[in-house]
Amino acid sequence: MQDFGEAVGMAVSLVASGDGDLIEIVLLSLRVSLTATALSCVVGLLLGAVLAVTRFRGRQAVIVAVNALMGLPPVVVGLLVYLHLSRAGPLGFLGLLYTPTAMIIAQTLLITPIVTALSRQVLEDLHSEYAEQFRSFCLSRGQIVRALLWDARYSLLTVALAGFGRAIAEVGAVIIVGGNIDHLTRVMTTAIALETSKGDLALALALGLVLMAIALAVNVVVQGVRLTAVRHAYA
Amino acid sequence: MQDFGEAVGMAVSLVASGDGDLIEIVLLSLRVSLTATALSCVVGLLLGAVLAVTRFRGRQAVIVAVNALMGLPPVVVGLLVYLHLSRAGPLGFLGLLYTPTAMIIAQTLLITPIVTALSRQVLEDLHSEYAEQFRSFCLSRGQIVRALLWDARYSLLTVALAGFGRAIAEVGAVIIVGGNIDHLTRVMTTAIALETSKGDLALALALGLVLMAIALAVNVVVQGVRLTAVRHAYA
Amino acid sequence: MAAPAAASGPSLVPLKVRGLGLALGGKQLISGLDLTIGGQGITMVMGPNGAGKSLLLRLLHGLIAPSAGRICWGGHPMSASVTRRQALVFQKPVLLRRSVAANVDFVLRARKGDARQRDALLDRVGLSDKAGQAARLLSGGEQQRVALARALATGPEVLLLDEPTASLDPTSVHLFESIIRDTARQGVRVIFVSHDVGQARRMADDVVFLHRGRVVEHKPAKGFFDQPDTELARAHLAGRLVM
Amino acid sequence: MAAPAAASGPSLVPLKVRGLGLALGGKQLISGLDLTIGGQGITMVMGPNGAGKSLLLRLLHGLIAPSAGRICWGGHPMSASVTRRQALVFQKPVLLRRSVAANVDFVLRARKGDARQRDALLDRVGLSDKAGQAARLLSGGEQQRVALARALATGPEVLLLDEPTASLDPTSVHLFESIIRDTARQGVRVIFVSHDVGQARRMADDVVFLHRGRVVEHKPAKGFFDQPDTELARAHLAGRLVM
Amino acid sequence: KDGAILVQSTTSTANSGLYDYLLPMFQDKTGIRVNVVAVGTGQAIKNATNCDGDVLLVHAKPAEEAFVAEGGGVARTDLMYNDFVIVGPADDPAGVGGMTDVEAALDKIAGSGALFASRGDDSGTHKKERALWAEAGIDPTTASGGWYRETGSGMGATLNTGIGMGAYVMTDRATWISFANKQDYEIQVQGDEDLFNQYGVILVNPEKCPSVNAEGGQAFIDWLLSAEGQAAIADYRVAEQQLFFPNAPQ
Ligand SMILES: Nc1ncnc2c1ncn2[C@@H]1O[C@H](COP(=O)(O)OP(=O)(O)OP(=O)(O)O)[C@@H](O)[C@H]1O
Ligand SMILES: Nc1ncnc2c1ncn2[C@@H]1O[C@H](COP(=O)(O)OP(=O)(O)OP(=O)(O)O)[C@@H](O)[C@H]1O
Ligand SMILES: [Mg+2]
Ligand SMILES: [Mg+2]
Repeated sequence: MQDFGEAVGMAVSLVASGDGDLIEIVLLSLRVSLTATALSCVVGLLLGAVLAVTRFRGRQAVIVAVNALMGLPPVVVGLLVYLHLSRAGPLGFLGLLYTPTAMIIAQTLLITPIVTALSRQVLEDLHSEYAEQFRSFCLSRGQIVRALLWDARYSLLTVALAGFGRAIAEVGAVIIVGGNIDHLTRVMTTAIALETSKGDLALALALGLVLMAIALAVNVVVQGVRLTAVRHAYA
Repeated sequence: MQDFGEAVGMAVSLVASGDGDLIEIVLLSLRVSLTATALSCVVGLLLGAVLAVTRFRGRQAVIVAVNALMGLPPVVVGLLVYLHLSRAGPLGFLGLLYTPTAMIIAQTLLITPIVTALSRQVLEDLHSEYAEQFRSFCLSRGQIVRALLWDARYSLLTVALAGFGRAIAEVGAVIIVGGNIDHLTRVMTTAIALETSKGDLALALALGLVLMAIALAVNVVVQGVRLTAVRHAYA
Repeated sequence: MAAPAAASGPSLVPLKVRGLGLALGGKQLISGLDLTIGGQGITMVMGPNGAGKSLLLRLLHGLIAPSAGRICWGGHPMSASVTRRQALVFQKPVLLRRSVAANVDFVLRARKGDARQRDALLDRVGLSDKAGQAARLLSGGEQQRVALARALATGPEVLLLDEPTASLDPTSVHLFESIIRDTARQGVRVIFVSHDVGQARRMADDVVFLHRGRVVEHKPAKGFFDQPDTELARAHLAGRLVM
Repeated sequence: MAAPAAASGPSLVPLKVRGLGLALGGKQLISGLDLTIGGQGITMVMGPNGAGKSLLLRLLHGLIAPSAGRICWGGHPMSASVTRRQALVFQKPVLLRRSVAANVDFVLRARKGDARQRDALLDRVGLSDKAGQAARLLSGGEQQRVALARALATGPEVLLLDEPTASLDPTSVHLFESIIRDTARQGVRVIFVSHDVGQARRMADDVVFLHRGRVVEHKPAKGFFDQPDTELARAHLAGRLVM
Repeated sequence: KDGAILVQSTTSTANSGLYDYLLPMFQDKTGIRVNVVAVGTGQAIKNATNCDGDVLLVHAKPAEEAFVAEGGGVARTDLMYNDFVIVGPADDPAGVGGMTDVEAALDKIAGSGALFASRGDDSGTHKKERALWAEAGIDPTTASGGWYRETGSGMGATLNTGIGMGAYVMTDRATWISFANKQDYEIQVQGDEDLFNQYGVILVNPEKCPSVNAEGGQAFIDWLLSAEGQAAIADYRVAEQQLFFPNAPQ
């Protein structure tokens, strides 16, 4: 357990030192995970909203499938992306393997089902209140989706944060498609995995604390935006 | 990409063969992740409900912290549990390291923040409708929490499924505290990681498909229960 | 105010309802309901709580599908395009989580109405000074005003009103009644659910009396109030209808 | 029915409100409101939409804290234990996502009431045959019945009613009025918001007339209706109060 | 990024810090950037088979030769070696401390009931360990889950696990020396010729994989095998100990 005290001290001095390598890794982590979160919000919120408002045969099956896909293992996603992007794979000519783009693709695939499933639930709950009024207004499906997304935006922020949390904490997919290459595709989680395998548990933990600090910072910013917006908003 | 076709065939024959080792691994995965999900629901739903209904100084900070903890990296959780349970650690005398119990502990720690953060949001949305009526009834905090949990139970199922998804897909924490020991602590995700590191991508993918089938089965059961219950329930 | 979009095709009246039935949750809530509403004016729908008045409006507006029978508006079977030419003010207003103005704008935009109508509409229902306020924080009566303003914003040919003045103060009740009378005079067919016998006497051209999901009486107003055909209607008007 | 829990301490009346003010969202919604309500009976609160009637009931019930002034119930400052001895029927009923029976049971259990009262309560508000139905699928009037049943289930010493008969049919209005009169006769102090002048005349012992967050008049009923002191009240009763 | 080469490597070489020492020298000299993907031996070979890399640097001679034979690589060359050791807790429950006959030591561990943590991941190290058990005439897999614990993980993870449960672990010396979580562990068995650990280097076949940067890859291999590269390998030290011993054919 002395490792833990050591780790805290180390985390503080790591951050204080402003070490260039660490900054590079932190920025890449943020870039990859924020981009993946943004992309999966674009797709997932839309899909979630469409699932929430449409009724079609097999809808329950789709919902179950999306819920189940929240349990998609990162390693499996990593492998699937690897097989596509590998030189031997169908998209190998793009040369994307072992690049941040590949990591973004993998994380996007991983968290889109999470954003979809959770936003579907949130929007369906809201829609149960609005549905008849919307039908009375004869809104198109697009108008309904837009109205729901807008009126549920504060609750959906929590959904987006869940997606971001999964992305920033994830290691299994990015290490397969990114390769944890120093100065190229090393992110916080792969660096932590590396230090762990080197047996440097204190440094691994210190990096973990730094990662948590980053996640916290992102959440503080989001919450700040939310609170500022709510102050001008309508219950 | 031929690996993928190969993987599907392999997954089918793996399941069909009823291989004893596979069954052992599947059952352990289910046992660990379902137990962790159950435990984190007990804690997380309660915490989420309390956060949703109480107003105290620093509440916003706690909410931000819980949201940020959704980004807790599994490896970090694994390391923390490892440091506590290792022979040199404060709880080393319990001899829990490299047992399923250790894995349950790690996964519970990992997903409790997810269940807490998401259920907080769901319950807060519901509470915004009920709050004044409940205050008029002079309900105790416990009564409010119980009523909210009950009335939001169908939405909370999705939250629990998100927690389960994270648990069943997770590898970083269980491999550190469980050790991926054959016939002892090997679960689906650590087996997948192993086959991946062996370069047997087809087998790894096949195991991934089996894992997805299990997640799907759990979701089907849950959805079945939900639909049956809704049929007798009150909008 | 949006004038009725009379140009959008042949008239929606007369309304013909034949053998209408509705079963929900295993209960037969409406059965064998026949109704013909033609011409112009205001039809009052009255009847005890749970008679099926709100369900009938939902059916007439195409929000729920009947389990039996047919609804024809001016010869058109119920369809999305019929719904589009109507507006329904719900018994419980469902307001968006936005400002009062945004609630009206939302409808104007969705229906490609003239955005400049908003201020006139809010003024007409007496909400000019609340335009910027969160709609869901309004008082009960103010929320009903928003709901009426939104309904008028769609420029309907048929206006379905479900107890739209239940939470209004006496002055506003008069205001609403005159708005609705004006609207009817401009050719909009109004079907109006109310428990207020005085209001019904003031407003109705004809009255439909519903009981347990059936039309018990349908008469011109004068005849209904002065000489109801049935003991049920008589008891209802007198406030001594025993369930 | 739960008899008022008179044993639970000294009476909550008289109610004394002094200098009450409420500002929300940067707006002064209630200001300098003084009010004294003593003895027994039914006090009607009247006034135009947005006057602050519902906010006043919330303040008197302790659901929102005033930004100025004091509220004293029988000498007790506003507190949770005062709230507990009151019941408020909200203008918009908030029903749990449960059956009608479960909604009443919930309150009985929460307040340690006698579980056997449920059927009697439902019977009294005319909902016996709907006990098993999902409360939120009820008609508007039926939902108001549930809300009243729940309020009675708490056995209050003070009953605050916010337009509880707005969605009721004429027969049920009479039923509710007699229930409320009975309750008042048993010693429960009733404060009743209504827009229905006829109802106010039938029920009120005294009338509080609110306008823009101020008490403009507070008089015994007879005096108020026959000879209001202010032009505002006169205009309101006549339905020609211009905002 | 252009001109950079990608090396598929085992974790043991990467975790030892060898690349952090060698690569800057190489880049200074040639201007070629080297990116390293460190994975299990099997995964490294699989990745190279899929053309996802220019150079393969692992330690599993039979698998490497098969890879070349199947046309995946141009040629395999010995690069360097180190040796395996068996580490165990200081109290040495099996009493193997100081032994130099590895088969005898394994026999003793098996007989003592003390725990033994195996990588169980089919890596070069694992293959070596299995061969040693076979020579000792023991099939430990019958005790899998008992005293024989197959962690199915990389070297570092297996060390963490083994140390966590007080088990003996066979590891390459380089990983052990640079491993930070030793706790009370010590090398118990070393020095047997059978514990020899040979590393090889292979250029991925540009005929099979047109995307291969053959020029850069060959330059890297040539440098490693050159007198300068070999000297650099010999110079790399952790805790004042040499980790790898160059033995490229001159
Ligand atoms: N989805 C449903 N499932 C079961 N019963 C329903 C459903 N919707 C409505 N009901 C029942 O149908 C009956 C008619 O409801 P409706 O809302 O039309 O009454 P109403 O005439 O508008 O009454 P009110 O005057 O109280 O508004 C009620 O008794 C109600 O409980
Ligand atoms: N949280 C709030 N923020 C801003 N304004 C509010 C808030 N709550 C209420 N109001 C405003 O306060 C005024 C009084 O509201 P209240 O609900 O007390 O009216 P009321 O007298 O009950 O009217 P009604 O007869 O329509 O029910 C209204 O104009 C309303 O818009
Ligand atoms: Mg109705
Ligand atoms: Mg009100």
